[in-house]
Amino acid sequence: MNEKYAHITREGLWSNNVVFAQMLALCPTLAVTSTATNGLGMGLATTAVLLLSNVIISSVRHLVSPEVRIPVYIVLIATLVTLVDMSLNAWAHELYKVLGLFIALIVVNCAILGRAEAFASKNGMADSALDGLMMGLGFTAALVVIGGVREIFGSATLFANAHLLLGPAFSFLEMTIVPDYKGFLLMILPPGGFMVVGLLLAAKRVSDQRRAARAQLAAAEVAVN
Amino acid sequence: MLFAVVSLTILGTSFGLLLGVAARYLKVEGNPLAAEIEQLLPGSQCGQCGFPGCTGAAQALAEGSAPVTLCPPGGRAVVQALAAKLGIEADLSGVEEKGPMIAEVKEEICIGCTRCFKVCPTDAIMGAAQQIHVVFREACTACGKCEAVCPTESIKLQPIPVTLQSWHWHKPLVGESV
Amino acid sequence: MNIAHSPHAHAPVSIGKVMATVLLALTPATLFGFWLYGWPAVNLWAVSLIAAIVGEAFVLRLQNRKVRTVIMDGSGILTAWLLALSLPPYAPWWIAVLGSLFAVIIGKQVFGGLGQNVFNPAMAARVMLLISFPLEMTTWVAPAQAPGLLESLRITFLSQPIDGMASASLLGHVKTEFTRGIGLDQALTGYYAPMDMLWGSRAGSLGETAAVLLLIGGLFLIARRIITWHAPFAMLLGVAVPALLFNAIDANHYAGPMVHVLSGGLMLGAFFIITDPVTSPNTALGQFIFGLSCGLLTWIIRTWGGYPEGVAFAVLLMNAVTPIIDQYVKPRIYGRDRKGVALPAKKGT
Amino acid sequence: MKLFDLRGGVHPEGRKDLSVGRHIRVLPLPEKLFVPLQQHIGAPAVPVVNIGDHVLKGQLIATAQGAVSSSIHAPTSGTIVALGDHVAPHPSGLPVPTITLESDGADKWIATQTVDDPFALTPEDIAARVGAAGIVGLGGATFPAALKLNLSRNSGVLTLIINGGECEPYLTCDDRIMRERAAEIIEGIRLIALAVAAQEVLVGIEDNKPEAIAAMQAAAQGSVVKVVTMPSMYPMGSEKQIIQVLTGKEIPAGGRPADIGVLVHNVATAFAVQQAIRYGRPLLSRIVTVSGGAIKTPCNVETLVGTPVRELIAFADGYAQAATRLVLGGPMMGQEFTDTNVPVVKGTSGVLALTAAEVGQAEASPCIRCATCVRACPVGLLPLEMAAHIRVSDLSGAVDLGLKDCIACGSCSYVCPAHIPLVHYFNYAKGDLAAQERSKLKQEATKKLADARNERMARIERERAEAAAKRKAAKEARERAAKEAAEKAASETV
Amino acid sequence: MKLEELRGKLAYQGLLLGGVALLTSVALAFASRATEADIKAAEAADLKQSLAQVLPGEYENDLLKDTVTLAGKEGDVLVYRGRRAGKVEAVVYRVIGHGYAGNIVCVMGVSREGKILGVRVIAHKETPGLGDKIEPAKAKWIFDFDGKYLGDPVAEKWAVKKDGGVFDQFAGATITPRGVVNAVKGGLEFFAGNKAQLLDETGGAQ
Amino acid sequence: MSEYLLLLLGTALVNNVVLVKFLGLCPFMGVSKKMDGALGMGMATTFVLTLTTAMTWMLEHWLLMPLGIQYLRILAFILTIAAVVQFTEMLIRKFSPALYQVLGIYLPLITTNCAVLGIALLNVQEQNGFMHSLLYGFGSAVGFMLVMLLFTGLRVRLALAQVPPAFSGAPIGFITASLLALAFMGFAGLTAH
Ligand SMILES: Cc1cc2nc3c(=O)[nH]c(=O)nc-3n(C[C@H](O)[C@H](O)[C@H](O)COP(=O)(O)O)c2cc1C
Ligand SMILES: Cc1cc2nc3c(=O)[nH]c(=O)nc-3n(C[C@H](O)[C@H](O)[C@H](O)COP(=O)(O)O)c2cc1C
Ligand SMILES: Cc1cc2nc3c(=O)[nH]c(=O)nc-3n(C[C@H](O)[C@H](O)[C@H](O)COP(=O)(O)O)c2cc1C
Ligand SMILES: Cc1cc2nc3c(=O)[nH]c(=O)nc-3n(C[C@H](O)[C@H](O)[C@H](O)CO)c2cc1C
Ligand code: SF4
Ligand code: SF4
Ligand code: SF4
Ligand code: SF4
Ligand code: FES
Repeated sequence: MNEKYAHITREGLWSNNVVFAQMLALCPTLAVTSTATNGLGMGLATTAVLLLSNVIISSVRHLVSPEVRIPVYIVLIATLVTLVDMSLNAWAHELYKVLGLFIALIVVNCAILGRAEAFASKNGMADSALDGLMMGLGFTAALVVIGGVREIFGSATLFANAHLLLGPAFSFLEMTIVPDYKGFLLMILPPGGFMVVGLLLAAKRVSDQRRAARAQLAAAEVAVN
Repeated sequence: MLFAVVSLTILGTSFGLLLGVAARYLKVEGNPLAAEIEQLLPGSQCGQCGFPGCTGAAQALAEGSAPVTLCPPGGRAVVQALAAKLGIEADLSGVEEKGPMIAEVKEEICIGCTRCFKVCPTDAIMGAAQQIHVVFREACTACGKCEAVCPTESIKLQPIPVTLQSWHWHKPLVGESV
Repeated sequence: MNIAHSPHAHAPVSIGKVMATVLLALTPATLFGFWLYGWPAVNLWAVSLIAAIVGEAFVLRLQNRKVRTVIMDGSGILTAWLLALSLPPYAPWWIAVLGSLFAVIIGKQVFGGLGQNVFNPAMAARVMLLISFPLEMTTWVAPAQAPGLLESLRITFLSQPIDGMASASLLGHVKTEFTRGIGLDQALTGYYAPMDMLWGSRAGSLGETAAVLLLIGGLFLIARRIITWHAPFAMLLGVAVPALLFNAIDANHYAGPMVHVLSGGLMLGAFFIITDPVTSPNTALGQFIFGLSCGLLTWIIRTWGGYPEGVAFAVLLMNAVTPIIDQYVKPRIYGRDRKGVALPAKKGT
Repeated sequence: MKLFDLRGGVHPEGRKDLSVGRHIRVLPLPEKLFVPLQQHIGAPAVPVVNIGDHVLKGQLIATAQGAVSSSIHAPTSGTIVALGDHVAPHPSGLPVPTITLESDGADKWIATQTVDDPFALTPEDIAARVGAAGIVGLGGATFPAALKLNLSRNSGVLTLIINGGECEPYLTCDDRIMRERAAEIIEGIRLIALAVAAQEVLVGIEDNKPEAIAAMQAAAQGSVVKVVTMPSMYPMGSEKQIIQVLTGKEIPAGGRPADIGVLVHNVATAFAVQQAIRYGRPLLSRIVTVSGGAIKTPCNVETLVGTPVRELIAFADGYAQAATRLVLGGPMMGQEFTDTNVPVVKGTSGVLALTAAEVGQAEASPCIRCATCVRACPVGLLPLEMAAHIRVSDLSGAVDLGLKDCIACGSCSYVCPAHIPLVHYFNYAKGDLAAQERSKLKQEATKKLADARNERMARIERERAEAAAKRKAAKEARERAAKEAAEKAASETV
Repeated sequence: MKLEELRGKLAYQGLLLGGVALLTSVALAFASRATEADIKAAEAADLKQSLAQVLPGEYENDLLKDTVTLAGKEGDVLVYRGRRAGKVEAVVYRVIGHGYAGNIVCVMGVSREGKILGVRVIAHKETPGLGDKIEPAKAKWIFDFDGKYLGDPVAEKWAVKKDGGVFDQFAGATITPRGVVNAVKGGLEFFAGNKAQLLDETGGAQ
Repeated sequence: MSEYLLLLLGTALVNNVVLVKFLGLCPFMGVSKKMDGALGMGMATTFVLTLTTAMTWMLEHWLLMPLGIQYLRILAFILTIAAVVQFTEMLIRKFSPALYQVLGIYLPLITTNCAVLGIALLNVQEQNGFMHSLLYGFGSAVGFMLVMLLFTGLRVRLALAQVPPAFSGAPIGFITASLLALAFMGFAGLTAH
């Protein structure tokens, strides 16, 4: 059982990561990651929707007939998104202004419907919940990393404005790395977004390959001994 | 509040009905893909793919539950044809072209047991009980079934020798060497 | 046995020789730039080249590829050279370093190196610099104020301000004046002297000003069959024709063809940039279309766009179209019609 | 005469001056001749002699087999000492079936049939005699000449083109034969024209052979044969290209010259035809250019088919310096060989020993898409694209780009600044496609066999089932009958 | 009937989707009720905050409620008014300048004497690193306007230095500041032209 | 007229949906491997996007706004889009198998193409009129198709290139997209004058 949970966790966070492995949800991934803070906010909002939608869908999966499966899921997801949208608008207005349209667009985040189809409609509630959470956290991590890289190289800060967007509790995150940095605009502009994702993807691939090679080496050693 | 509930319910109900109707009346029958795929397979029904013959393999391919690299006798050509049909990119790295092979009988030790004769899916083996068997080059697909059943190991797969007719230029080796 | 395939003879050509010829063709305009802008220009050029070589060697080493052969083919050097020629001559050293590294690494090596890239590395780097550092990339100097060697080191390596030397490039100046509601007539006075433009005595990028020398270099390349006339000619046409047309309609708003052809990076672009074999189409007709579109886009961006100059953008945009041009513009195959259908078998003449 | 443009093409360094100045000399009779059974396009010939047989010069030793084939004659008189494998002039280096003939030194002709007025022969007769003489195209393709004559006669020929282009560098055998045997060639041409009822006869010669042009013009004086000077450019001599330049017409893709009413033959072929018709001499020898920077005395040699190449090299006084590469044919389309025992065959136009500088080989670097190859291709292909597709094993992509229209002339490889072995890619792809085609055919055949077997199995099964059912039915019937009979009997007894 | 059979029925599908829609819309309706007030408040706070930047100090009234709309050069202008002791002490409104890459939207606060209390750019498309020095977060330039009025400097000096005025331009970027200066100058002229209405002193014409 | 032209140009080039607005990236990265696919996806998207902008405009202005239930917007819009897409798919599949061959497999992907919902929502946000909305939708779709085709051409060429293993496939795809976005920045300000 534990192994299964570990597997779901590993899938969500790394090996089947929404952005770096499945290559889904690319729009928010690129659009809101000019800073790590934005990425974090977007990631958490998406995680909330992903978690809830997985739970709800896995609990109603037996009732739904195949013909209207997709519309029903979409309606459910849209409701959740609207809820998040309203809550952010009411209680995290600054963040809401920054993320803007992309909160509403969580509805069409292919990853959410994808998880609903691929996982929640086939698995039990607990598993689905964990899957939603891990996929969401994997997504959040990806956004934070992308945002962080863009922010560090773009303006030499990290989690700038976290207190404004996420609340004063998050101000500990804020960092200024180089005090009077000229700014490297490319990173903050659209081309920089694409480029950072491309470079990170390559980095992940190299790391996966290294790990596989090491595993192989280890296996070979075991075989020898 | 009331408006909201009523209008959205109506919207939902009508779309649901519409889709239900559509699904029922606009249904398209059958999956012709499996049949098309079967056309591409070698058809020797040898079972090396792990499916009960090419039909099973085609079914699995059409469902997407088998890789396009499943058929060893087909070699690269079949992999590419399948990949093109299914619109996917084939990873050819794992497909090793063994080079053409053929079964050959060592006449000295063939005891004419007819076991190979019975298993050959393409009737490539000639002979009768208690007689030495021979293999037709043109018909043998190198499936190896005969090799597996032969009690005296007298039937073996051998590479087909290269002739002037079958020789061709190898692929040029270019690029900086590491 | 390893039998060699025919042909057993080869024309006396190699990639290294091709690149060396282009470098040779660029030399007069480069030397002129050095003379015009003085030591800072030399510094910038040298820094660009060194950064490109070091950067390329580094990524090659990372991939365990042969460093020497690749560096010696000269393409990386040519890229850096062209980039240097398109930079403001007094730009600080880090602009050159960043640009060169971007060009050879992101523009070229991540695609697999020479011949594999789809965008012009030098222009990709130039655009990257322009949008990232607009201030440094639009600070021009008036020619003939060449500072001494020591001062040049201050300019290039300490990014010291260049008081009293700042000047606007022609296109930048015109754009600024337009936004103030000043017409072309007035804007051009004192800025546009045809003879100066021709010889290159004006504010601009390091190697773009000497129209005549660039033209000579280009013709030399055409004569040596490194490039063909199609793309350069078409590009000049693509700029000159709309310029002529609109100038005739409203002379106070639209500059004439001579102003356009002689200003900005057009000459350099037409003969040395859009002719980059790697990123341009591979048939004569394709190259003509490519050049014409580059010219048109350049004129459009200069005239209606937000940037004073558009050569680099036009080149990148058309680089993106190149695969499609290549797919649809192919030579007719012997014995087939344009669509690839076999010609009918018929006798008689 | 107005010439039409050749598309593409290249100007390789000619180097014809090496050998062109010397008269054709006849090679002394070799001791042993190795005559391969396949010296032509099509099926190999079948030997009609046995080991130990003594044969005369010109005697048939192997006969044509099947529709496309050509017969082979003894190049000299002597004894057949072996019927077996010998190294072949083929890039595979594989041994091929060869008749080995030990010369008796007498060089004694078999009785030949001379014809006093060859122009009185019928076209059919001429073609038959050409076929009997084992003449194949000497321009390189080695297609059986009689077949070409018959095909062309049947489809009607407007223009006969005689190919004196000799565009390959180094080679001067056609040049020399035109200078020295122009009259015979013109007669041969007229015979070919007669055999196919040609309306127009053009001899195309590149402008780098002024003496040959003069000699041919002089010989052609007063006949229908027109000698045309063409610009020197490679591959001017290729059939498709010479037709394009001389007539402005193009052979439809996948077609033959006959489709547009043209027949092309090489000048040496015309000479061979004349010899065969007038003197009844089969094709036993040909002129071979021995040249290259590594050869001491480059020259043209009249050589018997089957002569090992090493004798030719020795005849040209051997090597002046180390040869990096030995080539049969011209440098553009010829093939490398390493074993100097390979015999001269009907299609061998040259034996070259090239120095490293002449070969100019260098390691391939990546393609810079300079399109030099595109400009060089006489067919209008995109060599760089085809090679790129083949490199990633997308052969069908290369076919879509026109791989099958490539004439393998090598112009593209020659000019490529990146030294990419483009033609090598193309020939690999063509070979691989042919192999795929073969295996597909085999697959189809085996599919039929498998189906047949399955059907048979099913039938046997069915028959067995039917038989079982029948047996059962019969048994039941029997039982029923018995029962009925018993009942009847019972009732009767009641 | 079993669920399996039911699921195949047409009506079931329609009703299912309808039912889900019904449930969710109920949920949303409640959620909307719950958040409506907070959203309004957040938006109002947002606006207030931006007004406060150009209207330092305390005003007795709710600025958002005391507005007047007047015709300006670029269409209607919505003006918020701040009062002390019933008198309009300051007004805030929006002006638009033409920058390098498009419009620059500013808000400016003006005291009843016609002095600038503050100017802020709220939306622009200028080049980051070049034209964006008009944002207070990037440079102090925008504060140069504080306390200025028509007369200090004199009308012809209301321009960037390059054009003979008193305001700094940025190195390599003249167009942006020129646009802002022109807009602010226009705003002051608007104030001068509509002073009576703005200050609510049109003799009780309300 | 020229205003509409500028609008089209602006939405297709200057503020390109994919490269500037960051909408519709998943199909942009996923589908653009073959020219036919890109064309099919582009056409299908153009069809759906134009149709749904019209429908959502009507929904917003004739239902949600009058009834004051704008908070149901996301729900209503996405439902409409999903239904339109699925219905179109079934219809094409039934009545024009040939067209289905070309467009069919891409249609389901469009529901989750955020460009469709994104444009509909942007139209509301920017309070565009009907004609304006329609052009906005159409122009965006054209822009989508344009960059999709360009990008596909580039990727087809990259498939033949010797890209280092660490970068082959998706990473080089992103870097190419990055340079394409860089090129598109040249259009900035084109409609401002
Ligand atoms: C090949 C080349 C391409 C260039 N492309 C651009 C461009 O796209 N945008 C730009 O603003 N400047 C570009 N520049 C720089 C301009 O040409 C030039 O320096 C300046 O903008 C106008 O200078 P001028 O007034 O002296 O003509 C380029 C320079 C070169 C050499
Ligand atoms: C690239 C290429 C070059 C050729 N060059 C010559 C040549 O120079 N002279 C020649 O007679 N045939 C040449 N040929 C062969 C001709 O295409 C053609 O086969 C020949 O002229 C027909 O005459 P034949 O049947 O008498 O050999 C060449 C073929 C190719 C593909
Ligand atoms: C990429 C780029 C971005 C620019 N952005 C701005 C800008 O945001 N604001 C501005 O006023 N000028 C901008 N400019 C224009 C020039 O820098 C400026 O108009 C011109 O050089 C005149 O300024 P000067 O009179 O200070 O030299 C930009 C130019 C370029 C090439
Ligand atoms: C005629 C010619 C023009 C070239 N122009 C450029 C150029 O504009 N930019 C560049 O980076 N490299 C240029 N190169 C060099 C080379 O092609 C370039 O580095 C490749 O794009 C890298 O793959 C040129 C080379 C030649 C032969
Ligand atoms: S391995 Fe290939 S040939 Fe054999 S049964 Fe499977 S699919 Fe058919
Ligand atoms: S390997 Fe054996 S069983 Fe298989 S086809 Fe050949 S002969 Fe028949
Ligand atoms: S000649 Fe060579 S380098 Fe040039 S395009 Fe052709 S293959 Fe590429
Ligand atoms: S070898 Fe083929 S592709 Fe190359 S030039 Fe000759 S015909 Fe063209
Ligand atoms: S997130 Fe926008 S299309 Fe997938």
